[in-house]
Amino acid sequence: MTTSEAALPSTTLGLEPPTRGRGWAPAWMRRHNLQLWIGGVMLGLMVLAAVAAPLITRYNPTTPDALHTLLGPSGEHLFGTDNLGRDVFTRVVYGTRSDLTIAVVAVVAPFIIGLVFGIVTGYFGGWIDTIMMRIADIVTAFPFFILVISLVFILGNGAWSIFVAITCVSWVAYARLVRGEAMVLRNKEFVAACQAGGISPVRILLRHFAPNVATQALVYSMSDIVMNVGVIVTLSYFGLGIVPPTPDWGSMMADGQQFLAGGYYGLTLFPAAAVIWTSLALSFIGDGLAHALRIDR
Amino acid sequence: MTRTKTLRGAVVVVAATALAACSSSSGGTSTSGGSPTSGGSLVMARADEATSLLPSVPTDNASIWIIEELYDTLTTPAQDGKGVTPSLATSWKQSADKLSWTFHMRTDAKFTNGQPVTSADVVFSIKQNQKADAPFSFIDSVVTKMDTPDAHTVVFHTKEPWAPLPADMALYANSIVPKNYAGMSASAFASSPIGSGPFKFKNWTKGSSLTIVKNAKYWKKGTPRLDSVEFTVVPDSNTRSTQLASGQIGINEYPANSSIKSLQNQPNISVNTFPSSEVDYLGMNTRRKPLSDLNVRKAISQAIDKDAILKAVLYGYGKVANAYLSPTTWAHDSSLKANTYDVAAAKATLAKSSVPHGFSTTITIPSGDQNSSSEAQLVQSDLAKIGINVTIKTLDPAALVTAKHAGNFDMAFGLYTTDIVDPDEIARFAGTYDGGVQTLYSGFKSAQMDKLAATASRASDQSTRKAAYDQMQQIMANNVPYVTLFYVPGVYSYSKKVHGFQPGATGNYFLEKVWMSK
Amino acid sequence: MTENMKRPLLAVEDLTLALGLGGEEFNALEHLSFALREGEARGLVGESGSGKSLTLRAILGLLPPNAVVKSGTMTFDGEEFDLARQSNRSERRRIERLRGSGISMIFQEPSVALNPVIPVGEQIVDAVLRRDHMTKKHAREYAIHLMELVGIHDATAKVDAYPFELSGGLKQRVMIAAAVAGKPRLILCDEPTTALDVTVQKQILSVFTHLRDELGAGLLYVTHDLAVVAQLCDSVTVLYSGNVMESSSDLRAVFDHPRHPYTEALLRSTPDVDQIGRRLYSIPGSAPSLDERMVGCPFAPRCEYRQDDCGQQRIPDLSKTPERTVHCLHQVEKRTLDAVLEEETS
Amino acid sequence: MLRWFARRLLLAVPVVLGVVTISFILMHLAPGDPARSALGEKADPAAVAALRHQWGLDKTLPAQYVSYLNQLLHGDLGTSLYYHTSITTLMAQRLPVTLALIVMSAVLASLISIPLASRSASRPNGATSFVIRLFNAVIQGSPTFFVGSMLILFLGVRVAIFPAGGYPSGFGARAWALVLPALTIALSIVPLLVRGLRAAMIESLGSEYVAFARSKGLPESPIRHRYVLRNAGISGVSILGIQVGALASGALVIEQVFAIPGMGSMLMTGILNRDYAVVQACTLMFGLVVVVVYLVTDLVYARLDPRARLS
Repeated sequence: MTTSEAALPSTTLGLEPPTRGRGWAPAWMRRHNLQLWIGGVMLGLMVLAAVAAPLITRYNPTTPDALHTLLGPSGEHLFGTDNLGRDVFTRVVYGTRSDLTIAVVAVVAPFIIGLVFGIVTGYFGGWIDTIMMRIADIVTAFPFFILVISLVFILGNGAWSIFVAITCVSWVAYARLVRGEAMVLRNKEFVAACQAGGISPVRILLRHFAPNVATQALVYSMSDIVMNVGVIVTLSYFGLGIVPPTPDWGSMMADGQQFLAGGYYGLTLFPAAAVIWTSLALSFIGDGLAHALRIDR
Repeated sequence: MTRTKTLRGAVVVVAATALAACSSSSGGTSTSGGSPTSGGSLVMARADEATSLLPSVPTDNASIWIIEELYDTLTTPAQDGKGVTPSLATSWKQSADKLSWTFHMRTDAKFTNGQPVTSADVVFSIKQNQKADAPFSFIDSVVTKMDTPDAHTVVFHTKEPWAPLPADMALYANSIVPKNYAGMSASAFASSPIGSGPFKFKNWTKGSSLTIVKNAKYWKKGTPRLDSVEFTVVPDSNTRSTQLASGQIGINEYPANSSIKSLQNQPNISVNTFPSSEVDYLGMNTRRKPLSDLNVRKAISQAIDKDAILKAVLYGYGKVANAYLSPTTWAHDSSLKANTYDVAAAKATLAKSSVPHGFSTTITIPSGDQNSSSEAQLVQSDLAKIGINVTIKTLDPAALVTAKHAGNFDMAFGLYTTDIVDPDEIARFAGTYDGGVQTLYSGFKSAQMDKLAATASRASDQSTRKAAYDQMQQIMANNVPYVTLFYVPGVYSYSKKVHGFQPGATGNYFLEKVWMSK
Repeated sequence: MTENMKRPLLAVEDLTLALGLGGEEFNALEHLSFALREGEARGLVGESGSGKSLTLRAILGLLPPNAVVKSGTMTFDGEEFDLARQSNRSERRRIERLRGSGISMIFQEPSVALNPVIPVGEQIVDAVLRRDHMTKKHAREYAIHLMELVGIHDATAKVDAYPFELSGGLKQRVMIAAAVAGKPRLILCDEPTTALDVTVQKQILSVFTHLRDELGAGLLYVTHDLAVVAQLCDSVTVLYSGNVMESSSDLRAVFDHPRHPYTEALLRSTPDVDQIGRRLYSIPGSAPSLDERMVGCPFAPRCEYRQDDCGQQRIPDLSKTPERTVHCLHQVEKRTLDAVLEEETS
Repeated sequence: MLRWFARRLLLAVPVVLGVVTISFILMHLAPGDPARSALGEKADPAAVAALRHQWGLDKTLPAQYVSYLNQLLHGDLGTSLYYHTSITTLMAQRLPVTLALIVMSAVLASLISIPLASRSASRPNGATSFVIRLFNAVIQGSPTFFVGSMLILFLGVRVAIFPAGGYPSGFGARAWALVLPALTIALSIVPLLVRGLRAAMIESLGSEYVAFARSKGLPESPIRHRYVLRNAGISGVSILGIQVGALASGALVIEQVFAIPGMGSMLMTGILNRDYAVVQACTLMFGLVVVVVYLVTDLVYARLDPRARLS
């Protein structure tokens, strides 16, 4: 059910191919793979802050303080306080724990399922491929978020439901990606050599296919984490995600929205900045990885 | 009757549980805009959509408040909610034996199809609401028989002496529809309703907007002044506020409390709170241990800092509740001393209970309701101080109602309002096991409450009734089946071009009095 | 056509061009010079990687973004162009104005050089149509005419076809038709037959011969195939690793008496139907890649006649005759090629 | 071409069937009893049983599936508990709104992406390119609802050019009211579209056919339009087609934020009110919309790229 890929001719000039559009970093960044470093540092800072949260802030992310509600940013409260008097900086930092953890964990299962599914269909082809790809087509026919939200409706709120719902939907992207790679690999000579040498398909798949195709999937998983963060945050925004008082960027933004009219922009903007920061970091890393693994062209 | 306002808005549940009344300027919009003029189209943005315009069907405010504009009732609630005023009925009288009421009707009222409003229509209408599947049938269950001595007189015979009947007749569910739905089926009538009210139905695009237009032949001469009113559905409170600011709409129902301050600073917008019968509470399931223990419930009610919640969540728009009956009814006991906030006392009370060192429990809140979420988090932190460990659970609003009905919860917020000016029905609904939903889902049962409620409704003299109601309020305060939190006003923000908008305590918009300046 | 005094139509002088690869620059062409008279067909011969295609692209200003012209001028029909100033907009415009009507080009791969989503007829005339304000109908007739000119028989049927619907040979004919549509005075050909089957190659070559006679346009014909040069060209320039090795306005002279060892080696490695049984020579080693280039004669490492002084400095033209250029310190003067070949055959 | 399309249509049949099946299974996985939630917890068990019978919930699952299919074939999507009305009627009002929103988003996304991509492709390492890429990365990281409320705040309130949500009556007013929500949804796919178009344009600009066109003396502007834009546009169309799911997801979120009465807000209301039939119908329709858009995309693709008709 997918539309055909544009079969654009590639240049035959025996020169360096023009940089393709995948990476977003300019040449000077790419030269030393700076974007991998920058992304790594950006994400590292977040992870570090999340892990060391109790050390870098003395506030509790969930304890209300009726005397200090809706304060603006100050030395005391870096990002100000919310309507219940909680320190927004603290909540943003603790929010990293819940949002990023689920986003990352929710990548693992689809990654593995997609890898197995994709390798098997790509390697064996034939009717297995036809049937399994039809299943993938059906899942992709549903808009991503609509299927996720319907699944959450069925499963109920909370981290576990989000995790299951995302897994049910996002394995397809991995499967397609891996299948494509596997089909290319299958036709490579070393596979024929292995087959001729009587090496079992399982061994071929594990030894040669998995590592080769996994790198592609790994790069994709970075943008998948970004997507997951978006999904979690949006679900929480609709009140279908992480249950309060657990700090979470989505519910913080949802709560903060009603204060926009009153001029309290920070309540919405700081968690939003955290989301954007995370996405930027991950897309830097994704580009950097692609560059490092030489699959960005 | 009362109903729990359940589904307030899909996403950003606006003022659902909260909105309180320090009710500074409850005078409504004055006539300061000059003398009333006719004409104009008003747009009112609301969080919720009406579900049905057939008077005997819906229980949600979004439907009810439109029904009240389309149809007339025999009597109308007074603006302050403390009595009823004539409407289709010009006078009414209880018989000497107190077992019947006679209503004399005006003769100049006509339905929008031109047909005059007669006593036969009244009988048909009340009978619709007496059908078993009508949610408010119990209100009319006291009526055993109706007589129509002439076309404009109705006699209601009651099972027992029934003081609240004139107030019951003001209920929207007892709205007068043409006999036999003017020859239509109920569902056909529901999609093109005919009433005798100030406005007549024009069209309804489900999910988007519902428009009513001026009934030029309305019996109250000179009203309504507006040409049309459009009710739009805008779930997001921010969007409603911005639409008002940009002049797209005239009235914003329930602006977010947090935005009221900034709204008040805008030159073209008025914000007003109107006394409402709404009472917010924290429900407890007394069938479950350890909430079955009175000392536990009492400790909880002492541990909750209602003032802090009022300030943080309702922004002071409201009043901490002492009694379960709201001040909008004459039965309210203002002298009642409820369990006040005192952490030390709460600890002491809990120490006397079956769980002296605390326990773990849950509060279930509707998903997407930020106010409930804030309230729950504050309660959670308050109760933590006396050793009660609360986990917050969320359920989608409909599932939460189901869970409450099934007794499948520990604690949950709720609210109740009344559509009837007489305290009888709300006193039963929120205070007795059989008067509604098992004493607001708590499962609390008290024979004494039932007896007092019966006494109050039979007595025709107000002081006897008041004494009974005072006693009921005391019993509820002693037994704490739920923690009454706040009396909450209705909050509306509207363009300064809108005049005369003053919803009543029972929520009625009284749109026939509204007019717009150019 | 052999009047030496005739002013050259195209002259390229001292063209040096560098390619940027992975942040470093390498010279792909060095001090390249050659000239071409009106109506002359010159073969530009060399192995792949010798910079033949880049030379053609430099002439038309079609270099890839990573190519930088360090120095070089071009004279076309008496007008001089500074190839090193192509970043200058007006300078670039001047070359752009030559395209189509002055100089046009035929590419190596017909399958990628035609836009896959536009009918071929339209591609043949789109440039002319725009320039000459032709009517659509007239343009279409002209396209059919051109297609017939290059030997497409059922041109009326093929004019609306998409490139993917045509065979390689037909596509190449279409490209030729497009290249001659603007009646250019010079056609650059970038190995136009390499991608085709041998039989089709022959047909295309005959199209070229036909066109030369018909249109009188000059040809600058890039190829690695000396046999093609022999068949089509009047003159030849031999390139190796971005440097001119040998050049002559008289093709026969070079073929009979190659003076540069590389030319000689090339000729020895060319199959010749006249000499069946001869063991083909193969040049030892392989052409250096861009980053392996060194001082002196680039061919020195593979040269049979190599001496110590070959690798010390840039080798100037040592031919001593105006119609010939030979960049070699130790020219092959003693023997004729025939003598060498005879020796090998025996 | 016709045969090609027929084959394409045939291939869609199992997917459509799969979509129907999944929407059916999903709702039967959902906990709770629709009949009971329709009548309330206090309802008489006999009444519940009667309603279950009336709705066919007492039949076996395969039997229910068959009658569900039968119902769908007759254009019947069931009855909404919340709206007390036929879902088919509701859908007839809601679907066009969402479709209009999606189409408008796709158009806006193209209008925004094409200049950005061209700009960035013609000088891939320039400063503007860098800014465009940074903008893309930031937009890609911003949740749609956040972008929406920021747009409302600035373009709906501060500079009140657009209505701050709502769906007025009248064609012109409606189209105008859809601009801001459509822009929000469009922005969510702009980064992907710019990226894809930019890659295709760079590829096209460096391609032999562009070099050949230049060698013929074709000026730069027709090359940009007839060659680069057209060829890159083909991959743009397929990106846009694949992204219809993202557009629909965006519509779900944005209809809430802007109070647009489309299928997305219907689904959300259905979810919050446990209106099973509505959730089922909306899920189904969203799936079908995607399948149809894929078909249309293939059709457009085949029109633009003659090669596609071969396969």
